[in-house]
Amino acid sequence: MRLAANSLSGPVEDVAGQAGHREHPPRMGFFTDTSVCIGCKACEVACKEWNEVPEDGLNLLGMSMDNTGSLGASSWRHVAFIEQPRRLARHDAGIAGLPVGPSGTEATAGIVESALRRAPRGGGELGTSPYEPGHVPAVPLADGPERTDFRWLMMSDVCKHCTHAACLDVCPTGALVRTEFGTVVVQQDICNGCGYCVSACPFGVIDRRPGDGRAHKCTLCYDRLRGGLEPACAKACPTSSIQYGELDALHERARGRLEALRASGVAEARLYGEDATDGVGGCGAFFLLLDEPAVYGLPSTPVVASRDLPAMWKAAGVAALGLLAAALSAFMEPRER
Amino acid sequence: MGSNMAEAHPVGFQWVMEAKEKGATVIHVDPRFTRTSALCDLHVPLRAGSDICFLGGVVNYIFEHDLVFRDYVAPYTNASFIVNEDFTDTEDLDGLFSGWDERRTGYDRSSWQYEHEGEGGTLAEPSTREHATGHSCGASGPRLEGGSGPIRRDPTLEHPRCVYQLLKRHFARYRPEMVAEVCGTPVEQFLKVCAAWTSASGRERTAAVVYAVGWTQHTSGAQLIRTAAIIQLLLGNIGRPGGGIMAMRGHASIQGSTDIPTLFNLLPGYLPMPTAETGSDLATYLAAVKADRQKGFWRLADAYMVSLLKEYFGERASAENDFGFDWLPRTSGDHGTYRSVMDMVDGKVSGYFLLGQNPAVGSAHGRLQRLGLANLDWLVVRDLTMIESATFFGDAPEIATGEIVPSRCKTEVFFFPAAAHTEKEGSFTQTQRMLQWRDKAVAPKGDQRSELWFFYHLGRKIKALVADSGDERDEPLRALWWDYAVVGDEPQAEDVLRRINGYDERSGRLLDGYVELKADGTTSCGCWIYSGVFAGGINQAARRTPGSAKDPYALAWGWVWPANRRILYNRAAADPDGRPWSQAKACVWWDEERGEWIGHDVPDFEKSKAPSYVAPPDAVGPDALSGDDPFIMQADGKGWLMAPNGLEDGPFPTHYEPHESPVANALYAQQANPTRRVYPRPDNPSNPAPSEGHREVFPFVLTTARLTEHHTAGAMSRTLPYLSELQPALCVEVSPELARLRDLEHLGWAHVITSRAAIEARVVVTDRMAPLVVQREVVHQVWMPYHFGARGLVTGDAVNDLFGVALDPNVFIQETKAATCDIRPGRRPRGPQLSELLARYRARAGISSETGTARDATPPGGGRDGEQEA
Amino acid sequence: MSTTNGRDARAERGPAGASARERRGAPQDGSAEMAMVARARPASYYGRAVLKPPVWGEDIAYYFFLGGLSAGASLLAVGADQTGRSALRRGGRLGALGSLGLGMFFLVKDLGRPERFHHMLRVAKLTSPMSVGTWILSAYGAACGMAAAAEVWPKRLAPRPAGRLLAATGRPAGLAAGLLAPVVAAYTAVLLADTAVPAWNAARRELPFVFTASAAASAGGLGMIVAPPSEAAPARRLAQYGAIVELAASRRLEARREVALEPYLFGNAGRLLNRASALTAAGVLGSMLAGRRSRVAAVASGAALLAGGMYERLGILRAGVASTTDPRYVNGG
Amino acid sequence: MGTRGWLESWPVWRQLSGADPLGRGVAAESPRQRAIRPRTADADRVVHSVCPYCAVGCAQNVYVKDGEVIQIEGNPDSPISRGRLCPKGSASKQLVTGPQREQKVRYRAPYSSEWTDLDLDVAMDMVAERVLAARDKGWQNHDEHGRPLRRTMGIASLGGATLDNEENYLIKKLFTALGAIQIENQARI
Repeated sequence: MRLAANSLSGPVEDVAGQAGHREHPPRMGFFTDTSVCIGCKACEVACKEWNEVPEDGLNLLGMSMDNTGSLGASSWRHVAFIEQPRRLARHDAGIAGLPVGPSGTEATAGIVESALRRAPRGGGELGTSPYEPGHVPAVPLADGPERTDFRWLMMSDVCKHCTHAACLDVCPTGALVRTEFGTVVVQQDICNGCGYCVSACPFGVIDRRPGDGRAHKCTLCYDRLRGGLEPACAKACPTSSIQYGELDALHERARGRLEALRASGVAEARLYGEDATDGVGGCGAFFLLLDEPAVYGLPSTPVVASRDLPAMWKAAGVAALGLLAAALSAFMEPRER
Repeated sequence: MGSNMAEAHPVGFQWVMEAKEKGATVIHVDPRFTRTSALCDLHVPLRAGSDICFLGGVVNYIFEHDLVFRDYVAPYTNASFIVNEDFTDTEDLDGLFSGWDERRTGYDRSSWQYEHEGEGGTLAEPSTREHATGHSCGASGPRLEGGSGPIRRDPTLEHPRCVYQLLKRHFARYRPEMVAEVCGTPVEQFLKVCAAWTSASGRERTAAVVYAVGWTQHTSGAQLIRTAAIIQLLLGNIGRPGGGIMAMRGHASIQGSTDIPTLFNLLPGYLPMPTAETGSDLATYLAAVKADRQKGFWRLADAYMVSLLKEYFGERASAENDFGFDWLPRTSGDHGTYRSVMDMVDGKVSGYFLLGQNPAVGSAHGRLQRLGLANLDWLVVRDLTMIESATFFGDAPEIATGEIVPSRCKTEVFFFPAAAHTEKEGSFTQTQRMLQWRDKAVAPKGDQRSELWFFYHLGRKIKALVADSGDERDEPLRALWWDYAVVGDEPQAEDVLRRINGYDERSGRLLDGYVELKADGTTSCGCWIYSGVFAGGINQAARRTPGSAKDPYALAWGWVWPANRRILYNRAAADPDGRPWSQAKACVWWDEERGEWIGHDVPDFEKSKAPSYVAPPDAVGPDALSGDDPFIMQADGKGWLMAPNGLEDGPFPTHYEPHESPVANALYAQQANPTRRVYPRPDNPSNPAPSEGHREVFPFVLTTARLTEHHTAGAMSRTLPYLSELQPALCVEVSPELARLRDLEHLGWAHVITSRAAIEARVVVTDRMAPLVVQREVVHQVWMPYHFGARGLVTGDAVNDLFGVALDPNVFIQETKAATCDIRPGRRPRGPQLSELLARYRARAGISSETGTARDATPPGGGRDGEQEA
Repeated sequence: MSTTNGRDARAERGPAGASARERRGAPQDGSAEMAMVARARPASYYGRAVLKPPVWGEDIAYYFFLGGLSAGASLLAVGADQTGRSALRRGGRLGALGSLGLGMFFLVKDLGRPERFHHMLRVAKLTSPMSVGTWILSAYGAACGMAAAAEVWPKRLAPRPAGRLLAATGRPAGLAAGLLAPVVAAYTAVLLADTAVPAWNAARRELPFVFTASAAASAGGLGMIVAPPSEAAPARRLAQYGAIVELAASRRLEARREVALEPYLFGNAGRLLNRASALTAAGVLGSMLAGRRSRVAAVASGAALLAGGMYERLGILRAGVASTTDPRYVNGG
Repeated sequence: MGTRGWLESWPVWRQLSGADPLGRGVAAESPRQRAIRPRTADADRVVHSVCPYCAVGCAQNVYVKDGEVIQIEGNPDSPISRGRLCPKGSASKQLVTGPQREQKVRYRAPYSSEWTDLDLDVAMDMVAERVLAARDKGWQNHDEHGRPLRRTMGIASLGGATLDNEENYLIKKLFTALGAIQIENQARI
């Protein structure tokens, strides 16, 4: 058997082909344009209705209008809400001239953060299990300069369907597979809940569902795609913030959109996950962001750990030989009395 | 303005986003920065309830900068009409118009009328308060004797008594500085709105206004919308594509339930209910609906009414018996839902039906609602799920305070499970007047039934019970035509819709439209504006042909009343000569060769009436409409910058403070709308007006709105896990500044207090709320969503408990978008301690039942606006 | 994704470690949060974790420990077999199978769907250390089992065909187990390193050495317990080698001063690892000073080494989890 | 299944023999995965409907199988909604199929704290009788000036904004014939 080039990292021309699919459809994906997201969360609900994903907790999180918190085993779409005392290009928030004091965003975010510190798995179960922040110590509103501007960023996050998907690489049962559309899905009849994919994902997307025991994440509505339908979230999205289609076409559209936004003064606009040379070989679901990725809870420079797998095995080999040598030498000493 | 469209109507908002993409400037004027604001070009804050001042400021700006679209305004509006010399403006009477009657706390509108050519000047207009009041005009143009002319006009718009000059003078003091002082909107921000709005005017450009209940739920709600209409008329933005005023209505068929009303003051098609005064016979009634000498299609109201009576009473309606007119009940004044609830509390109402409605949560003054429910003989609740209005005997907050004791509450409650929208066929009328037919997907389960089933069979049973009673009062029930087609035991909605569309009684043919209706009893029609929905014998509402480049209005998708016209008054989309104002904004136009109006939309004008047509002076009704009278339902064919009739509170909109306001009216001595309806009763206290002192007790402005993730009173969202998890708790949004002032903690508890109630919520501190400077003082605003109640997956106090009952005088809608309140950290007290807390607040504020109900800012003891019940 | 300029970041922040200690170690009285908020926070989404903390519980740490122990024990058994140390051989073979069996129990128990354990054998995935490990373990387990069976086969049944077969295959099986053992001990390190978990991934060069060394130390400890001091010299030496390498590797992790490696030093994981180091050092010292004279001391030293090995794995597991709950370790700051 | 078939069903064999040596795609697929298709493909029929929440009037396609709603989503043909739905519209399958819906008539007797069941037809008869009684109790033939009123103040109704036009029509018609005038809906609120 021969392995194709860039099996573990780097750009891949034909992801489905690399997974053995022949005569497959073009690679399909999502382009999520956060600049037109209205934060309605239709994507979250449409996803749950179609995929019969269970409710994951009726808790007020205090993260602006976000009460989902993060992607998880029971939240395959997650709309992030970020309030910032900053300006968004030519957008005018109408703060100027009002009798305002310092912004409250730092203090409120601090309260949420300190509550998360107490949460199970450090808040990592948001999107998977209920979590009630309860009462947390108040953070006094800081003194500081008057706020002069405001913007409210919203972004519907989703599984990235990486070109080099760490979850897929590490899955020991073959439950995770690359489909003919180039997407990555969990075969629920196979997954035995080993949890390896959870630790492997550099985006914190996939998780194990308590009570069910298996790993769950966005399937990019594989079943719908098989029937020629578009994913439920993209179909519902009122403002076409979530766009579904052939990845190449989406890339082109995204670049056009980026140029238009930059031309209109949104200098911070950037694409995230579209670069085939990044640490995961580019994503099947990519985004147009209006701030740095970390602000949205995304990793700045995601890397598929398997990229370094050969080196790791090499180190392990050396260590193993070392162990063998140590054992040998332990017995090579002259026999004691 | 007055709409949080991205949150309340996300799918509709796609068109706004698309317009923005194409270069439109999108502005959101709202007390709070919302998800709508985040996507607009400009968010402009203002104090809740100060909108008329804001919009009046825009009117002023238009005049100051000479931005009136004269080519449109002069021919299409009543700008050039000369008004009676007895008319006196609020500028001269410090907030009142001429005709004020202190005793009736209402206006005599005779001085607001147009002057006519020739003898007599104005025509006398009967105007007692209960006659031809705003609430009985519905969406039609009100009656106007002499609308067909000849009205004195000054086409140069220079005459000091022409509407144009009166309007200009009326708003002359609504300068940007005044707007800043009243609304708290900084001058610079306000001017940005003016500049952007007025630039979208003229032949090439238009602007559209979107509003929702942020405008209607005020004691000056109708006038608020009129102010926007005035701006849009002045800018030439009515009747044109990309123009207009768009009401974003909140319920699947709330438009339909107004067209085919379940409203006390209306019959189908905006025909008024007969009143004690107009109800002596059909002729008297019709004379009150339409004037003899007026223009437009309302002149034919006799045909609409007789056809309705023919549908109601079938064979039993004949010319001999006035078509059964005498069988109709008569109203006398206010029978609105709030009046009825007070009557329930007072033991005057025996039985109450709640049909998909949850007033214990969704109506203002929840406590009053629940006390009303607890004092009935019986209550019928029909809903998908158990709601607070059915279970009040077990979970009302008044049980904790001891005000409702289950073992002493006599109300017998029947809960009937309802069929869902997938389980019955029928039509909804959406917010653009479009009827869309739904097919039945599955059968309902168990006892679940449609309202159609329920009322059809209830009617059948009642008719059977009275069939032989011999009692004269049962005659209308016996006469009632009730032979709708039934399959199994299921009445057929499509048959009902056919009867609504109407038949030619002689031939049995379904009518093609309302122009075929006759006043001689040869046609029947359940709702004249819906006539045509079965044109050609086809259910037009069930059409599903998508739009296309050739058919941008998708004219074969659904059916829009009237006559499938998508843009009302679209004659105004063409210039007086009948040419499109611009090619880009072409909608309908006059085709000289064919001699008819054509275009992308169905012309809202008589098809073959040329633009140059001048109606003969003695013509009436549609015949009196000239070629440049686009507003074919109006009694004078014109867009009304001034409303000489039809409104309770004045011919021009005027800024009055909300019923509860932290500040005095900076424009007039008159504090609040003098004609607003107030109900001074011990169980309906109001927070004091500034002139009454104690403003420190309720220093903040309270306003409410929807969240995307919930639906109104919550029965259709709080019960669903997928929606509940997205907004799981009642919260109160406050600015960092108010949080600091009141020691409120993010995610902590706070309680909000008015003279009616104290409710608790989790605090959300956010920059999206910001204080304003109003009249040199800082005013804080508090926002809450109103979806929560005692039941469901997620629960919370009912926000509407905070509000009292004070109503718009025209439409009797309550003011729940602006009130005053206090907010304190921590949870509210429970049980009797809660009652004590409220009593302490009322004592501190010196509140009696009369507080806040004074007509004007003069000390109490003068005129009262309290509804005087006999 | 691990921080490449961790040194700078840490230097700039000064007591960055202290703040980490506050967050996880100090009593939660709110003062830490206050201090934290006063500082300008690095960009994050409400301080929420970027990554999902591993779902693996302590069971997996037990498995890592027991797997390593089994591997080391197999090696000891081979040596003992070759050098005629029957007690050490017997203890090694039985210990190897026993610890492997117990380890497998914990491994299966930790699965979300334990009844689907066998799905691991559907595929053989080179990209998955767990899959590779599964196949190695299968072979290793078989060899271990045969070696142990030869050990426990009753003497009176030796003449039976099965007995003869076992007698013949016992040694080769043991040898095979011994040859596979180093991979068994090392693969779990790759398993951890091949994740997005900052602390594990950043330690990808060191972890295999920590794991194999710890396996050696633990197995040495086991040897000292199961074999009389007279036979246990190789076990003591193996333990000493292991302990030295393990401690050295741990120091090296510390010395690298990467932000992503902080969790090894502070908080709960830091405490566990300190305890592991102390126990390992004590065990080795005990074995050197008294291991050859006193059986009691040997058993005590062996137990200390075993405990040290277990705490080592627990600490590493916890450090990994801790590194996922703070966005700082992913996005820097 | 022969040996070859049996081997083919083992992903490891497919890894070794096929185009997916790393077992990340076709080799690892289960039979269920290969047969997957959207559940709407199995629908008996697709019914045209309209979202019951706000007044935008988004068109819905309701997928029905064996008499049950299995999916509701937007109808792309709609010139209003273009197939899109907001979170509420997207939740409408849960709205119509969820366990929160009541299926039985419930009755609370005066002074009781409990609900009891009631037969639908019995309940309808009871309501019909009560309507007539309340009507008589609140009947007003004339006002104080002797003008005819022909009405009852004993019955009130609230609701209609989420009901069909045809339903509202019957409601108004029946109540008007009964002389009941306090007939209101959400449009007033």
